[in-house]
Amino acid sequence: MLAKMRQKAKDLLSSGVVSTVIGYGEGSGNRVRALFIRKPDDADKLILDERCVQNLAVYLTKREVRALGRPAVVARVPVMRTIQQLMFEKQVAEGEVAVIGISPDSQVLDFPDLKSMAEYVSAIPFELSADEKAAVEKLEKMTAGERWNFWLDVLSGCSKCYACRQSCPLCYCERCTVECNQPQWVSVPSHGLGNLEWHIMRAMHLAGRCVNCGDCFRACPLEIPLNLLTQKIITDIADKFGGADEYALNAFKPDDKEDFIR
Amino acid sequence: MSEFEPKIIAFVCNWCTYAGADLTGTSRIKYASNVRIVRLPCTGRIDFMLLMKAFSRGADGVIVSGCHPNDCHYTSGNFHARRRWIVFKSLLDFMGIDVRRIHFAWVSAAEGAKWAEVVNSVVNDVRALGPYDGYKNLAPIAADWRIQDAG
Amino acid sequence: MTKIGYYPGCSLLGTAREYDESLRAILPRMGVELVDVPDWNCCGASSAHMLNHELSLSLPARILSSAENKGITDMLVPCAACYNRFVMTIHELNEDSKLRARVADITGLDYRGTIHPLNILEFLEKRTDAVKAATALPFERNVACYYGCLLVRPPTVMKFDRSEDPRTMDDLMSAVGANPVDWAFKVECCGAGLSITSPALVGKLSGRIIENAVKSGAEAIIVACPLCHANLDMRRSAINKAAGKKYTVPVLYITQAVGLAMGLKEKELGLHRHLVKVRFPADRGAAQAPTHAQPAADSEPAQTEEA
Amino acid sequence: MSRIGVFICHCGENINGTVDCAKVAEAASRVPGVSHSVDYKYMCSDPGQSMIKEAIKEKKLTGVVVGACSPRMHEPTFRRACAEAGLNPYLCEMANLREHCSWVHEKSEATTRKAVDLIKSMIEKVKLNQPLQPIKVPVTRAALVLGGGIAGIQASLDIANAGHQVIMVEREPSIGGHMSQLSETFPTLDCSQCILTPRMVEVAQHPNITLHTYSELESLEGFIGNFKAKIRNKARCVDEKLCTGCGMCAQKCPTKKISSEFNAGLGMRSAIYVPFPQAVPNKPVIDKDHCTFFQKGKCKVCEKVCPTKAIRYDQEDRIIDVEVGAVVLATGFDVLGTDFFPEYGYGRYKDVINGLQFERLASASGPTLGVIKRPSDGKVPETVVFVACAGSRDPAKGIEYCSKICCMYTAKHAMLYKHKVHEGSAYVFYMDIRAGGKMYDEFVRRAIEEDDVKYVRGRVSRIYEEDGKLVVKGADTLLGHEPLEIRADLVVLATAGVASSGAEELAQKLHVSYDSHHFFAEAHPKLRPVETNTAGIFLAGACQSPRDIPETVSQASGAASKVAGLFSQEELTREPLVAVVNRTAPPLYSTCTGCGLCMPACPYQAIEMEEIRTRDGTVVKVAAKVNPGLCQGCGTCVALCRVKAIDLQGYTNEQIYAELMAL
Amino acid sequence: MGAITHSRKSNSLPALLQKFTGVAVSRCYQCGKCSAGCPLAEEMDYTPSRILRMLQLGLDGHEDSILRSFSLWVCLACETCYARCPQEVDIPKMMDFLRAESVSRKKVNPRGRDLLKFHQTLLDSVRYTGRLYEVGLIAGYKARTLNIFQDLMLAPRLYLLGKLKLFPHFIKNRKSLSRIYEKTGA
Repeated sequence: MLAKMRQKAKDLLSSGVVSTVIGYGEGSGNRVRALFIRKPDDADKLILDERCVQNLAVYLTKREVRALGRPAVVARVPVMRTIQQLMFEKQVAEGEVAVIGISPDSQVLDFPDLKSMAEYVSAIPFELSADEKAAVEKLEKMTAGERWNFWLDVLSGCSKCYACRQSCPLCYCERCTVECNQPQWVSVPSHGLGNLEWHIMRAMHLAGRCVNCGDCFRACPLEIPLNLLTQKIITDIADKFGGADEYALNAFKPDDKEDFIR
Repeated sequence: MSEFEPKIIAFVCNWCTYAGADLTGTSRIKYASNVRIVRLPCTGRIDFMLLMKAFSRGADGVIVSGCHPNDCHYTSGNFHARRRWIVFKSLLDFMGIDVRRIHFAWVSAAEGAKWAEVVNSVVNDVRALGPYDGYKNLAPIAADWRIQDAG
Repeated sequence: MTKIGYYPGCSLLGTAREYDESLRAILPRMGVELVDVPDWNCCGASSAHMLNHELSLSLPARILSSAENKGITDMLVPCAACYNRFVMTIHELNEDSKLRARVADITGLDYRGTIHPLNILEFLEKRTDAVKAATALPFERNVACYYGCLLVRPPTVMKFDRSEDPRTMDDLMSAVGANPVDWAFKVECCGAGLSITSPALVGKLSGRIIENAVKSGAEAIIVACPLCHANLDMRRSAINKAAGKKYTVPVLYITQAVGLAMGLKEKELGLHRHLVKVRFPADRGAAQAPTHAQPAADSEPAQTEEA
Repeated sequence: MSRIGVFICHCGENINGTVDCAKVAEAASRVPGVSHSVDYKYMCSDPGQSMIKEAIKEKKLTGVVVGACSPRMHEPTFRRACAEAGLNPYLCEMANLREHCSWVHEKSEATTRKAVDLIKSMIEKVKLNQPLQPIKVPVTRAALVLGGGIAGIQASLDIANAGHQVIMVEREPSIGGHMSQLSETFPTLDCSQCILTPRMVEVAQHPNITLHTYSELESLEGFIGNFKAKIRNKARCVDEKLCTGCGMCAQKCPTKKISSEFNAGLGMRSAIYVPFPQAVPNKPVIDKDHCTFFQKGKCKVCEKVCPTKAIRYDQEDRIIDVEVGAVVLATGFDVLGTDFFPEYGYGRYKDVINGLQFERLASASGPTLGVIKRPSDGKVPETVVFVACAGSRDPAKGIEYCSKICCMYTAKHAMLYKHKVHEGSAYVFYMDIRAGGKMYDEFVRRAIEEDDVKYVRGRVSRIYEEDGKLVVKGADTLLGHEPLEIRADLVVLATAGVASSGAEELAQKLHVSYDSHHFFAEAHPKLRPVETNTAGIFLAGACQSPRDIPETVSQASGAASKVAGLFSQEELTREPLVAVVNRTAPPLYSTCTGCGLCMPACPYQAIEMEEIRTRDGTVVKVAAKVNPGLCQGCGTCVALCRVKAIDLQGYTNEQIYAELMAL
Repeated sequence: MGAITHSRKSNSLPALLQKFTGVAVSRCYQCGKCSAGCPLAEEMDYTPSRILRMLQLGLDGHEDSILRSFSLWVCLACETCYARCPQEVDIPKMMDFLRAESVSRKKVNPRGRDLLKFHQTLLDSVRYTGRLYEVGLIAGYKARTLNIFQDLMLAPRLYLLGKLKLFPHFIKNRKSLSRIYEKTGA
């Protein structure tokens, strides 16, 4: 379906519907990189294979990218979910972005508008894969002490390079709270405390928003499984609130479970 | 060194629990002096990071308390807070943070006795757990604070 | 066949034999089989309760523990007095962990709290459909359902039915075709424990109950407690002496009434063991509901003879 | 650099008895930024306040911390003192050394240490306090009165007579409330309807009062001075403009055996009905649950007989929007239901009735035209037993409180009975006689001395029927606690007054507090008895707790004068403790990302989106903005904002953080 | 006339009652509902609310009168009082306590001694056989109280009706019962 995708990109550019197509291209050393296609002829540089998993929606909120004019994005399901979430959060409006959708079985999807894309992607159940579930459960089964040591161990190498944040399409805030020093919400040094506070805050800020694209984990130079945290929250929200809310943390049910409150 | 006395920080809403704690006072019901209350307008105002900062400041236990469901002065602040706590508490537990040190309660303005009971039971529980060294040792700076407190 | 734990209690082996007999007679019709609590002892009755608090908990606790060890979860206790002791014991042990430890030390047995005692009314109510299905000869009589103290009080602990105006037995009797009368002494005290020591007093207390039942048009009084039965049946002469009347209204265990409705023989149900003959006015096929304002003027002569 | 003044109050021995106040003041003086620290016996006294004022002027203080009682007690006092000395009042904070420290802990070093901590923490907070200016909001000069009983009637008339608009909402088809059901009133025995109905008519005719009967409050939004209410006018199925109140419809209605609410179940009414002859408005409603046409699709007799063709079967509920500046809650009370007294056979025996039913029996307009007849067979009872405290003062039944009115109306009932049945016997079982009030005790004595009502001190244990009589088993605790039995013909239970049905839902709708019995809570039990916790909402009558007519009327007038006071100003000042979304220099303009996730969390819909424009009008950013008139300052949005773009004045992130870090 | 010479001594009856059973006599507001509903009030020398009043007031001689009263023995623990008490005073529990005190202080009412003996006989029977043996109970009780002829007429009839067994049933593990009796000091 590669050809169809390239043709679609070409059409979008040549018709002037978009000025940029954000897709995947060959990088150095068998790596895939994000490709910004500006001319129809360059569309043939686009590739699509199992290595193409980066969440390209991350570029949609960047000032520099916006300056290029209206973009189209090559979007697998997690990317489409991201765009849906960005729409909900008023960061992307209908008409601002075109989507070259890629279905789970790698078919190219045509969407007349973002609304139809949102409908399409909403129909696909949002849940963790069996492997992801197993990983969360494995940790849940440990004792609290074991979990503590586990996180102390995996976070010990974190140098707070913030690659996780940069790669995350939903971490679009222009001034991240971690940079706030009045008050200093997150301890600056990358010692145990600073790292823990950062990762707790990151996870909580993504609670109810994260689309589980996995880019944070892929971006981490130390391969810290920090997406376990967001995955845990995804299962919690589904289990405890039924997952029906658009954003679980600004909604409530009067009978939300409160067995832990005395 | 005498018996370990835990440091407990309580985040409470102004309308129910703070007033309830006032009633504890006017009723002259005694409770452990280990607790320090931080007054906020509503449980909805309680940022989850405040809880983390309490621990980093050397707290051994934290109480979060506000109005009973349906009694919120602002109608729904406590409902929002409760959702946040559900997610947050589970996340902390998942990270191995000792959630036995975080206590959530609804204490109304009429429940002066309950407030004393909550404080006493939290102080006893946390005293039994011992100092939260695991957290305090995360950063060298926390130890400095403790020295300052002792002096 | 459903198996269910069974604690008959001392009375059902003695003065209340017919209660045990009639229960065993009706059970097969409901597909229930009894599993006796092994080597059970007396619950201590009101005597332990009156004199020694720890003893009054330890005797039932021993029974509860041995039942639990046998794997019994639901335990049928037909005697209302024993049942009351069990529920009270469980309540106290659950409320107070120190007491629980103390009792465990006394009995040398661990009470886990997995057992659930059932009184006869609860037990039958759950099987109302089976009882209805097995009804062959509707018990078409005006009956006064007498609950006594022990099933319903104290309400905060017993948590059974409405403590002032219970309905369970009335509903069961309706299910087997009887007409339960609306009367005022459903939960009055019959004098229970004074049966042996102060028969005259019992005569007075139980007499009021019989009087109100008869005035309300009852042709039979239905009970669910051996103590109530003992007082209303065995003490009838004392009652009549105190009242200056000759009440002949029979007193039946609920199991006997249900058994009659199932078409069982009087002997199977132990009716011959009663002091007051179980006899009904023969001319009446179906029961007529007496109107409330006219307290059963028609049935009274049949039930009372001037002494 | 901050120049903070610290003032430690001894509160006599209340604080100083447990906390070493001098030591606290001394410890505070060593905190960087503190330039003045003293302790004094009574800070709230005039000399105490003067100390603060002088220190502010002399030491040029930039902030004040008062360590004293709860800020809920004296924060306004000290803030006012600061303002008088020229310091912005919001630069003053209190540390709660009394309720949260000295009163709840033993005298010890640890308690003093805690006091020091509390002071230090407030010092750090106050260093970051900003001067704030009160918010001004306009006032809509119209009042919403909920409830059309005597409380609502009095409040409405008073407000309307002061020249303001009143919108009165009553859920029943007529105004009048429980007072219209009463026969005669204590202690004067004047006829209730005779004194009430003129007031009802006055309400209906008053040019400043808009009456909505058979209506309920749907929702209330907004805040003091600026409420928006939705009122549901339930469909009467009668065109009120055309209807002349001739009564033909009710007369011809074939469904007549419906238990009458007005007669407390002792009389019957038709499916289309006016609750009672003096009803205001005198317009019928169709009770759809019992109307043959609505239930079976056939009948329409009323339509046929109506001379003005006013019947409208297809009428639908209408929702009306009104804007008001104040609300008076006057929703009254109910009497306890039959479920509570199985031992008295209430609900089981027809001749065991409640006090309200007795009122109807004794009322000349009642089902027996004022002749006392027992419901079961219509006989005049020879012996009547009145049982006081039926449900009241009975923690086991969940009601600990005294219903306050029963002692008086029971004496009245017994008296009325004896006046009507001279040869009859009246017994009153009571625990205490509570007859405080002008001419009240005299009234009770009259019942006992002149009308020979037998008062028996004791509670009734049980009532049962035997031989056509009600056997009342009681005891006389004045006579050696002997049990006694009275065979009565009629028993009247003085059932507890309980909160009106739906009171809890209404309170939640209005955001007012209520107690565990669902009675609405006053803002202060002594000093603010007619106000609620929610500014602009006032209380009148038995919705607050059971009370009699004189007390209800005075409270209603009190609430009305509060409303009139509020309406005497064109605008209100409000505390500036509201949320604010930051605005920063370009190119950021605000750290707010405009994600809008805070909006649904706001209970007051106070957050909106604002387009930030450059001077030439180009939109450079869309960011959240808080309407300070609507914001009540809960701060839920603040905790929700990931980027901390919203902050709450008076409880800013920086302040709370500093406070916490000093603990 | 009674005089008040002590108030709230820690060894006063009300204080002991509260300590061991949690029943606070101050809860009682003297409405008399317990006495009104008590089926045995007429037999009592002091009705329940009066006992509570005496405990509340604590005049000299009150405690002694209570402990020597017949009320303690005629009370059947039918729980009617407690079920209806508006202040939830657990009167039956109070009666249990007062009865035990009366026994331990050797102040049992002469008319109560019969009842005490009855209960003791019953408990003895349970102690040695494990179960209640009705013939033994009646015989033992009648022997203890010398009321040999009371109920003499009833027993043969009961026997004929198959209601009385001539021999007691012994449970197997009687040792476990001895242990219970020893440990509870019964």
